[in-house]
Amino acid sequence: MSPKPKVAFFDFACCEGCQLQVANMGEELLDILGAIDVVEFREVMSEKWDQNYDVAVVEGSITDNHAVERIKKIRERSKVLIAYGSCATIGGVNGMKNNFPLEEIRKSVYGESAKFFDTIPTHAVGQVVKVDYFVTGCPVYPPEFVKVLKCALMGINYEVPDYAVCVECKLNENVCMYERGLTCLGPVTRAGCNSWCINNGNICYGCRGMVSNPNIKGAQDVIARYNIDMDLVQNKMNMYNKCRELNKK
Amino acid sequence: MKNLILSKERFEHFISLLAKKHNVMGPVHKGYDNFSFQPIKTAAEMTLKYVPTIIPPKKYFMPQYESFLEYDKTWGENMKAVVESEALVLFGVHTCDIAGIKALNIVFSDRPRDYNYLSRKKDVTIMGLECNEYCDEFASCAMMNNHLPDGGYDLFFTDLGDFFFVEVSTLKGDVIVEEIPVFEEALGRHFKELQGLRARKAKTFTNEVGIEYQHVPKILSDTKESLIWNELGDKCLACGNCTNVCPTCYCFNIWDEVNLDLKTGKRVRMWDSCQNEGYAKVAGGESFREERSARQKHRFFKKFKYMVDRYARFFCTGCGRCSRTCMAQINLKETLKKLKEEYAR
Amino acid sequence: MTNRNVQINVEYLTRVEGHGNIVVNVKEGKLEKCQLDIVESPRFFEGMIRGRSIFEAQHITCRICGICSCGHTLASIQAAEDAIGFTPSEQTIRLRRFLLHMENLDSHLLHIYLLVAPDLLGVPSFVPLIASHNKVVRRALRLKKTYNNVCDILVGRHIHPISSIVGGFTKLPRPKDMDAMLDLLKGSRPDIEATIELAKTLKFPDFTRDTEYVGLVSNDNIYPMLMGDIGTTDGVRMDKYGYKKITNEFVVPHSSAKHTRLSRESYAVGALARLNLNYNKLHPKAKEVGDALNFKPKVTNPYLNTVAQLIECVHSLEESIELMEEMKKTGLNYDEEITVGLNENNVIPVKAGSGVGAVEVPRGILFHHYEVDDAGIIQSANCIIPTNQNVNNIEYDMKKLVPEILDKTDEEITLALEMLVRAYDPCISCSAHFLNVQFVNR
Amino acid sequence: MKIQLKDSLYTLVRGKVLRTRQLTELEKLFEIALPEGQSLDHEPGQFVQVSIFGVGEAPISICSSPTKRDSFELAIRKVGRLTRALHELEPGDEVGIRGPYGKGFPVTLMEGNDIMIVGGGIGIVPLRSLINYIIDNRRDFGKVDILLGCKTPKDMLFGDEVETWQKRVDVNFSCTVDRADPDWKGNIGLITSLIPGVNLDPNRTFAAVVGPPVMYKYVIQELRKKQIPDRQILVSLERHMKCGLGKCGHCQIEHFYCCQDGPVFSFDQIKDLEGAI
Repeated sequence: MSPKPKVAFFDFACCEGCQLQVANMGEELLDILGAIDVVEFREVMSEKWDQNYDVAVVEGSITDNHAVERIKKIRERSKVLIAYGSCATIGGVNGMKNNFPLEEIRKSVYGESAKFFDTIPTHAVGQVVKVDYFVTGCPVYPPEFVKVLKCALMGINYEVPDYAVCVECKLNENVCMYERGLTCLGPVTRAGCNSWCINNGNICYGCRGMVSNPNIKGAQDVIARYNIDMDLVQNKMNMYNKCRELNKK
Repeated sequence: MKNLILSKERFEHFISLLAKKHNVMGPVHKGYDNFSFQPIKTAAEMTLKYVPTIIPPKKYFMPQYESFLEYDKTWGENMKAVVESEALVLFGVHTCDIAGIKALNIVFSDRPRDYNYLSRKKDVTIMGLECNEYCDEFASCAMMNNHLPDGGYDLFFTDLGDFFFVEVSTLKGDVIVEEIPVFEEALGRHFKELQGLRARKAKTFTNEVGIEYQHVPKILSDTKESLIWNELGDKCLACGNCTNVCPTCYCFNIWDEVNLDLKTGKRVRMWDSCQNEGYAKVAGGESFREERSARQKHRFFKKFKYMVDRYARFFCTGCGRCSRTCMAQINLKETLKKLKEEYAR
Repeated sequence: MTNRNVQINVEYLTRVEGHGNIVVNVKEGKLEKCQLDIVESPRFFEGMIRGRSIFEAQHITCRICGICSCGHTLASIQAAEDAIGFTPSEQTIRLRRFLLHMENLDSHLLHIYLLVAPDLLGVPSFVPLIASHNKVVRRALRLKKTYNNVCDILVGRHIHPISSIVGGFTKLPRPKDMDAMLDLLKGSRPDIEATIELAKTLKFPDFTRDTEYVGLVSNDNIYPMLMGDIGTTDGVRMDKYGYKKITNEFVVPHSSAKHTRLSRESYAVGALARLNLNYNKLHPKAKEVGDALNFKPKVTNPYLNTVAQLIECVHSLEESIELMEEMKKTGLNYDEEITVGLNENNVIPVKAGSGVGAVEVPRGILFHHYEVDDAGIIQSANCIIPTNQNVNNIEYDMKKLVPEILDKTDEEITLALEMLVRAYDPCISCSAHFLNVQFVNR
Repeated sequence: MKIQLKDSLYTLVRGKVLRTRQLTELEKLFEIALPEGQSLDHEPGQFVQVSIFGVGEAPISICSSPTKRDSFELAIRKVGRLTRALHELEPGDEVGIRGPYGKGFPVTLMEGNDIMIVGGGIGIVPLRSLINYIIDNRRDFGKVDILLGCKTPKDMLFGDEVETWQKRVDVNFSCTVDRADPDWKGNIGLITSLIPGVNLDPNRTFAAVVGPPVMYKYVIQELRKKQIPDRQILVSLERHMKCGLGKCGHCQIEHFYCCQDGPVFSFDQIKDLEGAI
């Protein structure tokens, strides 16, 4: 029998909620642990590993120079790198920082002590090193995480669905937010979460990133019909998706 | 075939008894004029005057997600072709949705036959319910001639005030009316009231688009190059709502899901949509319908031409769901009207 | 022994939430340096939330922390509603109290089983326990899953709850949902009892240091979690708007978390502080368990925070069952379900104002403070996290502890310190975000 | 309730990889045998659905002649998730097979007639099955012309086999490349340039055309110039068939399902269809 793959979990700037999503899987977690050897997982383990990793699972955004160095080292030591959670895959809420000049936001939080705190514009992990698998979502949707982990272990690729949240939302027979007179980011956001937020009465905030080929003009028409200020929509879109602007450069 | 009546006073009793013996699904109000077929136990949970449900009853015939093959690396004895099926009674299915089920029956009974669909179909009892009034401005059931019962159900209910007129259409239906003895024989005056309703309906259910549906295939072929398709493409968000809610859309995708042991797994299929980005992509990455306009056009042609050429049956039931659900306001009736105008020119 | 040198440098403390280092330097028996460095990258939540709608505050600030996301949610909502002058309904308050209990159960159990138990059983993590104590591990995962499932039903998910927002809930549980939640809660009783039995067998280090304990206090008979004034074991009491006088935040260079102090050099918050302040208001069953575990407030051994958490678990479980049973009996008013969207401000009227939320979350008292303009746009925000309030206290604990255990090996000292920090159940990624710096030199 | 079905359209047969051969950097040839010497019994131009456990399934054209009965061959280009995994397989490994599916080349109809084969790039894969079938039954067919084209000489699949066709006296063979290398002695230019030079009797000629989507339009134009009737121009179309059973909708071209009604169509069947070519 071949040895179990060595898997390590790492976190950068994030809330660590995605790691907890994994810990929250209950006894199913033991099935996962039967398939892999977790060699590092700082939040719940004290064990350390000094060799290479078969799979590195990375949560969080890259927000300072120290993190850039650290993620590069992790990448060098890992055969496969999975970015999980919106912070890692698209920058997530940490990207909102990029709405402000760096100096200004540093001073606003730490005042005179700002000099102690190094910071760079928020980057998604994939904007710093090569990422093999993406599990988006804030937090990650556990069934998708398991699916991606299995793909990684089998060495086959996983593609994040490139159709709108609406597809899944409709299958769940939710009353459309637009029908309720509300605007929702579902039509331009990638599915894969089983329309989690809308199932629970809230709108989609776009945490899974945008579909690859959104009909921008069509979406603007729809939004205009509901008398919604474009700035408001842009602002909402930037809650999770601000970092995509770094791709354009 | 026989005809019965069910007095309104006994209706609640009928549903309760039915629900004791069977898994009953009926139309349930979800708020904001939205309805959905859901499991019910009592008549009170249902809303019988409803506009078409968000998802049509096709969900009981071809589940959104279904595993159909369980297998492992050995490809040998451990391979099992499976179907998951539950005996169900669907109560309150409108004639448009019955037409949708009939369309799906044709696709899945066409050789090679799809046993997963067919074994599930065998398990479903359909109790239709007539629309006495017109539902809303999106429907075009009169144009498609689907506003009157025309088979495809086991029992058919028509609300005639203080009683339901009940048409028993199949043996399966007959077994149910025998096992739940709440029905009475239909008499002459009952038939008369039914005829009265149908006469009234003839006045309100009139062709909504002003095109004989038999002419639509020709209109479409002649407006293939029309700019109207580009207009639809500009509006369309490619969210796939129109196909997911369509009672005759049946496209699906297939993939494998491995269990955590990485040794056993299953093959599953799930609804897919010709509107989704990747639907018509081949391995090399080329997509045969890259433009959203081409995808919308494909949808219209599929409903009104391709399937007519193949099965001599229209795959639009006139339920109006696609227009009702479209946030970009792509409207089937309006589009047909525009195409007709262009065709006439 | 007294002349020995000790150099401890724990980089990336494990089994805590977030990144922290311990640095201890003893030279010839004299403690020269004893620090808990918080090295989490700052995320600037209070800075980046400026200019956003008050209705987005909860959605964003609950993402400060994955573990106490429901706690942030509730503190944020309280501050936001306070700022715009919205009074939640009785039903909403009950459901929020219920949610806070779920947060408490989930978080405490994670801490007790996955973070602390390995120390007490002498292993580096729960992974070896899968083989040696399989039943215990399964019970831990099962318990966590149970309370997560309750959260799934109530608010969509435990991490970053979906339906709990300013104004109330976007989706209210139906009768069958309430039954399902009750079944889950009642079904977890045997596992909680087994946890108590396990706790009786565990031995905690013997160490005490008297400090000031801070938490919510109230005049009614409810064990204060969601609402109340701020009170301390040194006798301070004030309303929640005075929170800045309590916390006295100051920045120290070795830490991206701000430190706090009140009547003495430091103070502590958390389960231990709450029990020291409000032990008599616990559910009778929780008090029974407290007695059985020989817990007699005022308790000044920080390691016993873990025991305090377990007692609170019993309280949260029993009180949440009672709350849900009452709600099931009276039924819920589904008209209170609210809808949100981008055009949110039409639903609930807004006005300019300033609001504070003070909520007891698993690790202690959490403050959120917002100022909004008349369009409901956030002008400034401030969040003071329990772990921040504890960091200073932890350092003073370490300063007292190290000289007491200098006769032990470096490894033993390191472990004792790590265990001490873990006992506080620090939530470091939380504590690394602050705003509104008031540089305090005393 | 879960019921086990006795017959399902989706059941797989075990196929054993006997041999593999790297054809080019991207293409690899697999020789596969079914259990107990069972024959696949296909028509030239048909395809099979090939599965790898956990990775999925994809339609692949059969490139060996049905006259070869104890095993069949697939030439697979590494482009997608499944084909990448297939390339990792070694002799002795097993794959799942279902099929053969679809309508292949109507060989009985073509018998007694002249045959013109036009293959571009990877189009040679399904055509190889037809060519070898014709060669193995050479007396049943009239004059045979084979025209092949590809980007550069090294992209030519089945080079050694092509050489044997070239050497046959009962086959007229010509070949062209877009870009030559110094050793290349043949034609340079598009495949369409080869057609005018072929001497043929249009009424008794069947043309079989397979190549990349862009090729069809221009080749067919040339064939029609030669007066070959549309119903005698045969093409094979590529679509992503998911089920292979005319159900899933992915390969639909107007009222046809490419997987059941094709992949081989006569040009008169599809010339007016939206997006067919």
